[in-house]
Amino acid sequence: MDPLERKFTLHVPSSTKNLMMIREFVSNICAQAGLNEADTGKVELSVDEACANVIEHAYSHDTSKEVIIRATFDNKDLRIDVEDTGLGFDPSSIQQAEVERLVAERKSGGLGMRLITSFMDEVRYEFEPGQKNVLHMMKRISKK
Amino acid sequence: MDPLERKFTLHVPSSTKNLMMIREFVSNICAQAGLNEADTGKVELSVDEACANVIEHAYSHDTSKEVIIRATFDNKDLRIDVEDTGLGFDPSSIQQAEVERLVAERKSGGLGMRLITSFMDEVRYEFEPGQKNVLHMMKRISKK
Amino acid sequence: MANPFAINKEMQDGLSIIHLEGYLDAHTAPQFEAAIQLEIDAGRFQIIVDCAKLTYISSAGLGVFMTFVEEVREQGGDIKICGLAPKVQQVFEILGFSTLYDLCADVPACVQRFADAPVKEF
Amino acid sequence: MANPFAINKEMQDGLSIIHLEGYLDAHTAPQFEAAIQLEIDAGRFQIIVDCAKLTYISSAGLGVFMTFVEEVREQGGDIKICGLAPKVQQVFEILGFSTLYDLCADVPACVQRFADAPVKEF
Ligand SMILES: Nc1ncnc2c1ncn2[C@@H]1O[C@H](COP(=O)(O)OP(=O)(O)O)[C@@H](O)[C@H]1O
Ligand SMILES: Nc1ncnc2c1ncn2[C@@H]1O[C@H](COP(=O)(O)OP(=O)(O)O)[C@@H](O)[C@H]1O
Repeated sequence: MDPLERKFTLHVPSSTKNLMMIREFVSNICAQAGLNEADTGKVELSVDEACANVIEHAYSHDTSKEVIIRATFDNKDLRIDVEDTGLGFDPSSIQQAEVERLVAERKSGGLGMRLITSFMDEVRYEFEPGQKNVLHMMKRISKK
Repeated sequence: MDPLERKFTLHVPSSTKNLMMIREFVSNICAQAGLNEADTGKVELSVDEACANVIEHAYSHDTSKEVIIRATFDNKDLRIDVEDTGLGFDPSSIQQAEVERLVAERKSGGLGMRLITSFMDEVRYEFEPGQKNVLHMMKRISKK
Repeated sequence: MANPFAINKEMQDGLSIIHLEGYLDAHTAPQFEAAIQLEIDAGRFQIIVDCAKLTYISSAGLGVFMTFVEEVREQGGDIKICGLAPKVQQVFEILGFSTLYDLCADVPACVQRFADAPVKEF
Repeated sequence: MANPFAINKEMQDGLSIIHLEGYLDAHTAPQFEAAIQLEIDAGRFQIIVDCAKLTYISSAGLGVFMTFVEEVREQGGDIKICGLAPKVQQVFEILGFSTLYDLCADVPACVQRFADAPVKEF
């Protein structure tokens, strides 16, 4: 392992109860990676959204399933992967509806992925339905 | 998996920097397990001591190594295991010196295991030097 | 452990004021949803959501605002929001919520806004 | 993130007062150790450690008290401790530190204790 690279992994049952602990895990890592407060907030929220999606969409709140979060950083980038073994989804099929339209249709969804892509510097989704789906997120570490 | 059993795992680089994040991980789990504040403090401290020992004694502050903490609980017990792949130690060989003697000898060590055994309801150490050493700790969940 | 979530409600001159505190995420959003539903079921459509003590919001929390806003506006009411901390405000803005909702400084400003523009026009 | 660690020092009538704040664990104990070492190197052996804002202590922090107490006592000084929160106090007691150290309510009580018994007898 690159001496400057640090690896962290968290496995928790698939329940929204664990979102707070996931955010604390992320914020500790951001602090160590040297992210400023604003960027820490963005990464925390992005990981929360990714994990909430796994809990809801991949596992339909089945708490016997596990959400896995992997983080690494060096002095340039912080990378966080959120992993599930659910059916996955095709990100290109997600409509980027206007918030106005969602409101008119009384839909509340579709905001999470938008926040993630706004807040992270790179977002990539790899899926093998039923095997392993991973949302890769990267944030550059800007010098404070 | 028993529907009432919850499993959590945390892997972090072997550095004292991560003790705070380990304590936050533990305190979140204690809250979910329904431990009261006093017992939460005891479990937090015990896991901190166990991990500080791994960082110092098993890995001599080599941050490329990993500390692994596994926790499970049901409605009776909370179990936390701290795992390392260092050389291990023979717990029966640890002298239970009086604090007065340690002070007279200007030694500062030997307190951690004492705190763990005072604060947890069960402590068991399994070692296979260089392979896998696990300190198993159990706290009964007393109704608040 | 970090600040959990709490909801407090009060009435003021026929307006429902809902004070949020702590973390509004996918875990706590259902509580917030139930609180708003209660107002609507009671026929109270003028709702102020005071976020002064809200330290965190994720899309699940924002979704609650989206779910109900059309319904209350059809009834001549509105959901007006105040007290957003900068970190929370940023999330509202990224998603375009600042054009969809009246975001006010504090509760009195929301009360005034209800007097001036009962339903937000956009 | 939770409250980190801070040390503040002041002098009062020749006594060194070290205020600890936040978390004293294996990560932060070396800072505390360095602070005490500084006093000893300067020939100041009457040390009050004020733990009023200390929220957590592990054995690494307790070890610092143990490392230095004999040395300062040999020099006619002492380390006296005050302001322990119940959770922190419990750790001191389990390890028998309450017979080894003067644990006082607050800084004035430590000052008084230095007047009455410069070195703890036990
Ligand atoms: N981990 C996942 N597994 C399966 N489907 C997912 C996953 N993450 C996102 N999705 C799909 O992408 C859609 C958009 O996600 P998002 O923007 O977060 O909005 P929301 O979760 O509110 O619907 C979801 O409705 C879901 O269909
Ligand atoms: N994970 C571990 N690997 C190797 N040795 C250990 C480990 N944990 C504890 N030990 C041994 O047990 C001794 C007692 O530990 P402890 O009571 O925590 O005191 P301290 O760590 O301050 O010496 C240590 O000094 C060390 O020799």
